[in-house]
Parts: sequence; C-alpha cells; structure tokens
Amino acid sequence: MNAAFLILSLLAVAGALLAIRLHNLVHATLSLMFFFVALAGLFVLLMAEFIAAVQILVYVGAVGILILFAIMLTPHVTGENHGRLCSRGWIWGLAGAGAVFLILIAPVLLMAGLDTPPATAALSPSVREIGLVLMTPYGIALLVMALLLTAALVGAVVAASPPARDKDEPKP
Amino acid sequence: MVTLQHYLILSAVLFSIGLLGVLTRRHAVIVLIGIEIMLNAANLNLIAFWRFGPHLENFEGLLFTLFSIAVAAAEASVGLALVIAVYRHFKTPDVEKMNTLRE
Amino acid sequence: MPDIHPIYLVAAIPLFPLAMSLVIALLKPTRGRAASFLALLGLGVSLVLSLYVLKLSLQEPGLVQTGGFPWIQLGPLPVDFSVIIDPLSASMLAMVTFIGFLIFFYSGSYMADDPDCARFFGYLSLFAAGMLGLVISNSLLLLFMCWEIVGLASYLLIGFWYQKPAAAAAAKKAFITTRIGDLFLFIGLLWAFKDGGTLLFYYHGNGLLEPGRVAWLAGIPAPVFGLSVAGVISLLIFAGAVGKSGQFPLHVWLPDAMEGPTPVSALIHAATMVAAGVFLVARTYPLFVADPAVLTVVAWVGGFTALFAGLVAVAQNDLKRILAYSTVSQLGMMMLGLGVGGVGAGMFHLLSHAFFKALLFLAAGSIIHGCHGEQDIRKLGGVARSMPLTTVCYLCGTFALCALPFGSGYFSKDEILLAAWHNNPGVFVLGAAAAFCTSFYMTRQLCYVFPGNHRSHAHPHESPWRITAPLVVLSLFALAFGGLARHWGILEYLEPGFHAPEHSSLVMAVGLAVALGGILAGWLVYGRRALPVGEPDAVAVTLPPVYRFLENRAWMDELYMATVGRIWGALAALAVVADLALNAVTDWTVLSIQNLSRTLAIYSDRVLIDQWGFDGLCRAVRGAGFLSTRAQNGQLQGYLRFITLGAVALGLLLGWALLRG
Amino acid sequence: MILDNPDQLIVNLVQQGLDLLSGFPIVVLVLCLLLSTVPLIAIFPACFAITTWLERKGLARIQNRIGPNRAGWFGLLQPVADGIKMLLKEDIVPRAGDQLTHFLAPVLLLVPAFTVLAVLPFSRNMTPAAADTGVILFFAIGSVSTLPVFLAGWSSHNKYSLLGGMRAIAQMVSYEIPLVLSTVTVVMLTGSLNTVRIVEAQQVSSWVLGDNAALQILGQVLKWNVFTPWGFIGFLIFFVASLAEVNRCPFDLPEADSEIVAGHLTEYSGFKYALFFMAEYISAFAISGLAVTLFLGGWSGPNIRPWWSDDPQALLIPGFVWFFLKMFALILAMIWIRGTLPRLRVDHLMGFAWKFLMPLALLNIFVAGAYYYLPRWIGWPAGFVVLYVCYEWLGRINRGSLGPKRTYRYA
Repeated sequence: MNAAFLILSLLAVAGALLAIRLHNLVHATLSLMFFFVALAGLFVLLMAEFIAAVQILVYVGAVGILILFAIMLTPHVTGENHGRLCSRGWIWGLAGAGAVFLILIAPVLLMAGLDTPPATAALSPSVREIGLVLMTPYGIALLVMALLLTAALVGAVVAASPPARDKDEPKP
Repeated sequence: MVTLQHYLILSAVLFSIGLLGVLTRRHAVIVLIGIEIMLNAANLNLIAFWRFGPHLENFEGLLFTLFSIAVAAAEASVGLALVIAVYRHFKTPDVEKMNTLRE
Repeated sequence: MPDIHPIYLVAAIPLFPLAMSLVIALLKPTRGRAASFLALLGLGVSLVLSLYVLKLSLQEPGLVQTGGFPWIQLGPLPVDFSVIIDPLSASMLAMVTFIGFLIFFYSGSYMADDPDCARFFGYLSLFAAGMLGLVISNSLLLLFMCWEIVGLASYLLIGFWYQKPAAAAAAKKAFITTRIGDLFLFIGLLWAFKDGGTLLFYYHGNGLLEPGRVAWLAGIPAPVFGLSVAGVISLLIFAGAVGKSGQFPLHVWLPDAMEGPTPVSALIHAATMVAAGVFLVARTYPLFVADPAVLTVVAWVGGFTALFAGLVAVAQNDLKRILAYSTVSQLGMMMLGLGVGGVGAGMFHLLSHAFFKALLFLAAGSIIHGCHGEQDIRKLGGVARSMPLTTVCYLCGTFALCALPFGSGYFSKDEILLAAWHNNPGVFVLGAAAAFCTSFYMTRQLCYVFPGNHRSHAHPHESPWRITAPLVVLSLFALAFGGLARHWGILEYLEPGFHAPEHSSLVMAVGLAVALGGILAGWLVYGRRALPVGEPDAVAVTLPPVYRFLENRAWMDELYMATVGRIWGALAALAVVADLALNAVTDWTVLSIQNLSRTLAIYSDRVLIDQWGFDGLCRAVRGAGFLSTRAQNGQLQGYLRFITLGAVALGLLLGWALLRG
Repeated sequence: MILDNPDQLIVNLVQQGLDLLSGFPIVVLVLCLLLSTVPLIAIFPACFAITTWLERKGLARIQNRIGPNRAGWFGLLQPVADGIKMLLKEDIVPRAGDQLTHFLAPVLLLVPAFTVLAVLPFSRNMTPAAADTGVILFFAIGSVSTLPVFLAGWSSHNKYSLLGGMRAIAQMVSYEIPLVLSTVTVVMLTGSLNTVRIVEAQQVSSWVLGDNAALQILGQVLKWNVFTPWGFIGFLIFFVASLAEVNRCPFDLPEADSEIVAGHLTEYSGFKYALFFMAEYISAFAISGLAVTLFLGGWSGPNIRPWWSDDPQALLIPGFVWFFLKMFALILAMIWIRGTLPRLRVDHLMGFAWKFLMPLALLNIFVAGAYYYLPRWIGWPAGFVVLYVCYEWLGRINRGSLGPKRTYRYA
C-alpha cells in the first residue's frame, strides 16, 4: 500500500513537472498522459475503480489525443517549441504559484485529525450503486451535464471551423 | 499507513505545478495542459475526502468527480478549438502575442 | 381495448401525431399527398382513441383518473409527469382531434400546390401533439412544456411563408408577445412549486387543485395587492392565459397571425391554441375560486376585450382579419363566462365557438382560394352566385356566431349572459354590447362579400370537394351542437355540481334583441343597395374619427411602438451618450495631461534648462501612464497572475478568520 | 472425482495444486499472478503465429494462389521462419526521428493489447480479472492504443508516417463511438458491466441445469444476444467498428500502402515491426473476444452434461473450446473480408462512422429499450422491422454524399 502510493505519487509529480517543463510539445503531452495514468492508479488505491476507468477513458483516450491533434494543427508538427519556454514576468507567476502552494499546504500541516486511517470498506462501490445514485438524486445534474456537453460540442465545432467565406468565391 | 494528509499534500503539489504551468508558459497548449493538471489535482482531493470521510455510502465525492471529469472534457474540447481558432487568427500559439482584441 | 387501462390510452393520444411529425421530418416526403396522408393517419388514430375516452368519460361523468411517473427529484420534492382523464380533458381531446382531423383533411387539398407541403404537415402534427399533451397534462410543468411546444408550432406556422416579410414579422410578433404572458405563467409555476410543494393538479388529495392544498395556499398572505398566494398564483396564470388567448392588452399578435396559411388560422388561431388560455383558466379554476377578486379581474378583462375587439372588427376590411378580431372578441366572451359563471359556461362557449369559428375560417379560406387569393372584402362580392355551397356554409357559421336562436352560439352565449346578469351587471352590459357588435360586423361582411357582382376581374369558382366536405360537416355541428349539448346536460357534465342560474326572460330578450338589432343595423347601413367599387365605408362617412380610430385598431401597435419601443430606443441612445461622454472625459484627461506636460516642458526648456524638474515631471507623467497601461496590457497571463493574487488574498483572509475563531 | 466436470478440469487442478501450497501464502500469490498472466502471454502469440499462416493461406486461396508452402508441411513452419527473419534483421532508426518515442511506441502498443485480454471470460471461472467494471475497463485500456500508433507515426519524422498516424487517430477515435454505443444495448439489458455476468445472462439457466439434453443444448444457444433484433444490429455495428478499430481491411487507411507507403509503420523494421504486427493481431483477438462475449454467448455453446457426472454444473466440452472456436470464426471473417473488399476512401470512412454507424447505434439503443418493455412476440418482429426501416432510411440519406457514380470503361 505504502509503496504503491509512493511510486504512483512520484510518477504523478514527475509527469506533471515534465509536462510543463519539456520543450517538445509532444513529449510534454506524453508525460501528461503518464500523469493521468498515475492518477488513475491513485484512484484505484482510493477504491474508486470506476472513476479510474473513466479517467483513463476520458483523459488518456480523449483529452490527451485531442491535445496531440491540436498540436498537429498548429505549426509545431515536429513538436519542437523553440525559443523561450517562459513568458515575460514568469518570476511573478512562480511567486504566485508558490504562494498558492503555501496557502494550500498550511492547513494540511496545521490541522489535526487528518492522519486518521480510512474507514474500512470491504469493496469499492459497484457500478450499479453508482448508477442508481446518478440516475435518481443526481438526475437533474446529469441532464444539465448532457446539455453542457451538447453545448460544448456545438461550441467546439463553431470555434474551430474556419470563418465562412463568401459564396461568390470559388471553393479551393 | 497512507493517510488523508498524504493525499492532500500530493494534490496541493500537483495543483501548484499546474498553476505554475498556467502562469509562466508561453505556449497556449501548455497553458491548457496546466489547467488539466489543476483539474486532476482537484479530483484527487475530492476522491480522497470521500474515501477518508465518514459517509462512504453516499458517493458524493465520486459523483462530483464524475461530473468534474465531464466538465473537463467539455472544457478541453472547447479550449483546444479556441487555441486552433486563435492560432488561425494570430498565426501564433504564443499567448504573449495575443494581446489585442482587434485585427 | 377494454383490458388496457384508459390512462395509457390517454397518454398515447399525443404520441401518434408526435411520431408522425418526426417521421415526416425525417422522411421529408417530396409529394404533399404522402405527408398529408401520414399526418391524417397519426391524428386519425388519436381521434379514435379520443372518442373512446370521451365515451368512457360520458358513461361515468364523475370520473377523474390520473397516472404518471416521476421524472426528476429536486431535493425532497419529486417532479412528476402525469396525465389526467376528467370531463374537461375528455371533451377537449374530442374537440381538438375532431376539428384537427377535418382541418388536416382540408389542408391536404388547400396546400397541395405548395412545394413545402411536407414541412407544413410536420409542423401541423407537432402542433397537434403539443395541444393534445397540453389538454391531458396533470402537471403544471408538463402543461407548460406543451404550452411552449404549441407556441413554437404557432410561430413556425405563422412564419410558414417566411419569404414574405410580413409573415416573418408576424411570427416574431406572436412569439415575443406571447412570451410576455409565458414569463408570468412561469413565475406562477415556480411560485406554486415553492409554496404548494408540487406541480401536480390532482394527486390523491395532495394535488395543487385539491381542496386541502387550495385552502392551504389561500391561507398564506402574499406580499402584493393584499391577495393570498392562491390569488397571486392564479393572477399570474391568468396573465399567461392573456398572452396566449389574445386578451387585451396582449391581443395585438392575433390579428397579425393571419399571415399564416388559412388552415393554420382555423386550427390554431381560432379553434384550439388560442383557446388554450381559456382552458388553462378552466383547468386551474379551483385556485381562481379561492380568491374571488381574481375572478372579477378575469370577468372585466374578458368583457372589455370582447367589446373592444368587436368594435375594432367593425372597421376592418380584410376578410380574415375581421374573423381574427371576432375570435379575440369571443375569447373575451369565454373569459367573461369563466369570470362570472364558472367552468361550465366558459368551456361550453369554447367548444361551440371552436366549431363555428373553424367553419368560418375554413369557408373564408375556400372563398380566398376560389377568388385567387383576394382577401379585401371591398374587392370581393357576388360570391354567393359562383360558390353556392361555401356561401351556405358561411351563412351557417354566421348564424351560430351571431347567436341567433337555436344556433350553437345562442345556447352558450345565453348561459354567459345569464350568469353575468346575476353576478355582475356591469360586465353584462359589456357582453351585450359585444354581442351587438358581433352581429353588426358579420352583417357588414356578408353584405360586402356575397350579394351583387364581382368587384374585381377574378373569376371565382367553387372549391373542390376535399375543401367543401369539411365545411359541410362543420356546418352541421355549428347548427346543432349547442342545442344538443345543452339538451344532454353538457354544463352538468363539465362542471359537476353545476346548478343553473335562475332563468330570466329579460336576459333572453336582451340577447335576442342585440343579435337581431345588430343584424338590422348592419342591413340598414350596408345591405339596402349594392355596394359599388371604391365607395368609402358608410360608417367612415358618417363618423369619420370613430372609424379612423377603429380602422387603426385603436392605435395599439403605434402605442406599443411609442412606449415600449421608445423606451428601448431611449435606453440605447442613453448608452451611446454615456459612451460618448466617457470617451470625452478620457480624451480630455489625456489631452490636458499632454498639454500640461508640453507647456511645462516648453517652459522649463526656456527657463529651467536642464533642471531636474523638466525630466522628472515628464518621467513622472510617463510613468503614471505606463503603470496604468500595464494593468490593461492584454497579456493573458498578467490577468491570471492578478487573479492568483486575489485568490491568495482570499486564502489569507480565510486563514486569518479561521485563526481568529 | 476430478473428471466429473471436464469443463472445470484445469481450474480444479490448479485449485488443488494451490491448496497444497497453502502454507506459503507469498508463493501462492506469486503463482496466482503468474497463472493469470503467463497463459495469456503464451497462448495469444501462438494464436498470432497460427493466424498469420491462416491469413496468408486464406488470402492466397481467395486470390487463386497457393500461398506459403515451403517451410514445413503446408507451409506451417512459415511463421517460425518469419520470426527468425525479423529477429535477425537490422533495427533501423531514422536519424532525424525521435529516438525515445520511436522505441517506446511498439512497446506501449503491446501493453494495452495484452491488458485488455484480462477482462475476457474464456470459460467458467477462467476470467483473469473479473472486474465489476469489465466492459468499461476494456474500452478504457483499449482507447490508450491510439496513442502509440500516433507516436510511431510522429517519431519517424516522415510525412507518410505522420499522415498515417493522424489518420489512425481520427479513425480510431471516430469508430470508438459506434463501438461503445453498440455495447450500451448489451450492458443496458444485462444490467451489468461485468463480462462474466453478461455471458451468464445469455444462458437459460433453468434449462442448462435441468435433465433434458436437448434443452441443455438449446438453453446455451437460444438466448445469445445476437438472436435479438438489437443484438443482431449491435453485433454488426460492433464488428464493423472493430474492423476499423484494429485497422483491418477495408479500414486499413493508416497503413494504406498505395497512398502513404505503410503509414506509421514505414520507418520500422526488424523486431519492432514484428511487435507492431503482433500487437495489431492481438488487438484483433481481443476485440473479437469481446464481440463473442457480448453478443455470441461467450463460452456457452451447444454442450451437454457428461453422462457419468452428477454435478449439475458439469459440461462435457470445456467452455474455452467454444470461446476460441467463435473467436477464430470472427478472425476468419476478417480475413475473408480482407480478401474481398477494397479499401475505403478517407472521407467515406469518416462519413460512414459519423453519418451511418453512429445514428444507427443510437437508434438501436432506443429499440433495445422498447424491446425490454414490450412482450417478446411484439418486440422481436417489431424490433427487426424498425431497425430495417432505419437501416434503409440511413442508407438513403447517405447515398447523396457518395458523389456521382463512376464508370470504368476498360475494367
């Protein structure tokens, strides 16, 4: 248990760091995928098997691929991102991220009662139970989610499609 | 024994890494990658609180994460579509150079 | 059939037209015949089921059955989909499907030449599904959903010939105007859900309309008008009905809606959809009864609308537009009936009106069809000779509408006037005056259209049998429905526990007198001699200001343009002015700083050359400007960093608050 | 008696062997791990070898040739010869390419290909990982395999490779949607994502446990999902989409040799190429196995109880025999299709997935829902009629996007 957590968390941190650190965009995306997989492993440790499966399906199978596709549609087909990696004023960004980190970590270290062992559950919840909860009390949220995804689908198509050309202009 | 504290520290670290990526990188795609990392760190937090919390039978953390993953998927698709559209307009994926509202 | 629970039958009724509209939308049949056949098939099945349900309901008049399933759970409150069988829904179902079927049949011939016939029947089926769903719904939410579907279908059908700018504008006007009423209805819905805890009408004694819940709602005082919550909710519901049923002051869309094809006018804007508002009030009547003040409002609004629209109709020249104002007037009559006489009187008039008004519209469509699209009554004429069957049917419809003895309208209008006489004499006067107007404008119309010779060069011809057959059927109903239904006790059926108000020969005499008086007056003004082409209207000659006032529909559209439109325009202008002012201020600031620094620079150049003041001042001004532009530099990440700063500040604040305890 | 149940012979033997070692839990754990992974790693590459021979022979017969016939009896040793050749070849890495990802791609491709095999129930009590989330796990891990294909194309630093990789992404992502949607029907009507439960739901258990041999046989066949209207259409959609998912003909555009040399495989040689090849076949096995599980009754088949046994659960022919028979039948169908159909054009490929398969799969879900609530004697014929009408209708709508009919004068 301990070893699994240690390995997975190290993988996750390394994956995340490399993802924002690497010059090559494709490599960065690849390490982002490793981060996603490591996080799915952590979900399994936390007894959320179903969420882990969804994590891999959505993040590795869809979001990661989508990012690669987007990179291929920008000029960086080779993935090389020459020039400065950091934007101007990056030092302020670093300071901001550091400050947020301190604020997040302070209560974790200071508050008592966070080092209790987990409540023992025999098994991770079955998909059937999750499904029942999802369909009854969270039904309205599910509907809203469906609406949101539809809107996102339409929005993505509209945003990514090239601007309409005049009818007179011959098609290429 | 791995406790809630460990997970919270891990998720704080991951969140900060993501934020760092968002705040300091020039390339729009890496900014999006940073956002994804932040969302995932938040998900880890939710699941950890559910697992270590008193009401395992309510699945609130799980469902919240499920919805957050769905929202993140929508966000990624729209975000990347925007990156492509912006790239088509400015001819660069560099967020520093996207500093005008007009041509 | 007997082994299926009737509630399933009722729930299935709207599904057939819905399925057919989907099929038509997906198959996109190129031939109009196929589309009309599909639509007729769907509605035909619904018609059979509806008649069966009506039979069940008639066998057992007190029958009220509901059935449904939970849709979503909002916190502790379930939101259900539920349907109902009771006399109200059974009679409406039969009326809507029957008239709808005839009109579908009629449209098959009327629209046969239109290239977009399939689209027309798709919309029409969608409308039928929405209307039937509205009628059977046992939940305010389901009713509202169907209400909106019906509104959408109405919008689509008014704008069916969207190439015509007038049609497109009329569609928009109808949609937006009814939306105002719908907003109130929606607020009422939310309020009912908040205080009533359910949206079901009838649910084992816990429904919104059942005595316990009504008494509970009537007991809560509302923060406005000194009404109870029940009163406010019913007032909001009535506002929705005002929008949909074209009551004053939201009636402006209905006459314009005549830009749609004539079958649409007959089905939607005369017989069924516009009656939905009246139906809604009848459906939620227990809430209205809980606060009598609201019923008075309903009666007065209805009475005023009836008279106002009747007057306006006198000075219109478009065949369909006269009928449209007549519809508005009759809808006002129904509201009046609901306000003073109860569900029975209002609904009885709704049902009988549906038959004869559909008949009048269809006959008008036949005339327009036969006269090659001519709608101006001043240019029509002599139709009686060339289209005899249509003329007879039109006369039947007029007979019923004018409430002449033993026509349909006679019985239902008589009930309303009787109730008004007993409960609210002021409204009675309005109603009687409206009845007079009705007879007058109908006579005027008849005198223009039917006798004499053609006033234009067109050669009218009788319509084909597929158009006249529905007319004949509807004529029979227009003549006989009222008397038979009254004889068989429709009022007692629609309103269990109905007790007839004391019969009054005075009221009967007044009713007869105004009907005959209107006709006589119309005959004296218009009918004594042939009306030549181009002659100004007789009323316009004798009472020019009144005529102009009525001809321009009391300038209601202009009034709205002048108030609502003007306010909007003023707001927009204000925004422009504010924008300019802001620009001026910023420009002035920048320029003055520039000038100041320039003067100072020149001054210092001359007087204090190479002094620290010169460079320092310039640098300070530049620096200030630079600093202020830095905040708005368009750098995405700059903004993000500021957001982070804000988040950090909030976090610190939270931590500080927590530590403080 | 251990021979009472031939179906469970292997399982029982393993169980007894492990029982002997119960004093050493760590050994048992390691053995369990090995026993659930090693057979997969041993059996499926063997199947791969046989299939390459089958495919070459089959294609040759379809094309009126003889096929491999030198190495061994009927050329049966050809796979061995091929393997040795691949191993001995020089491994070439393009100098401008990305060395790390070029190496990583074939390795990463093998991982999901083998992992998904774990959720397949090969026979009763022979599921390496009988997870509650079985089907979704399969798709989750299967969706990862898009990534290595793209990486292979990208890291080769060759435009044909990159085009192949891009095509692979577009194709695999698009066809995953009808694939998953067609499984939804099965999951919906079974009420479980667990593959073992899905197979068990396709048996009439009262007949199987009864005494009548004919009913036993029927009970294991009649309730297969493929014999329902939604299951039939679902199976067809699933099979077609799985062809595209594993880049088989006629959807092998990522490696279309007449257009882009060999797509993402262009710059691969030697053993890495062999790994790609193997991964592709193993994915084909896995997805055929899933099709068998979901629609063709999994391990159940016309089977009777051994006459000497009293155990009501006992079966004469082991379940995995049926499983592999059905799986190989699907593989043979794939080979047959490859020998018959020409490759699609790329726009037709996308249009087929989005405009035909996806709407059909969505409609299929509605039909499955209606089937569940209707009596069988209405639902069964009505389902077929509705689905046939939808099929015809979608076909008619899509006919417009095919373009004008081409005529070939000299062909």
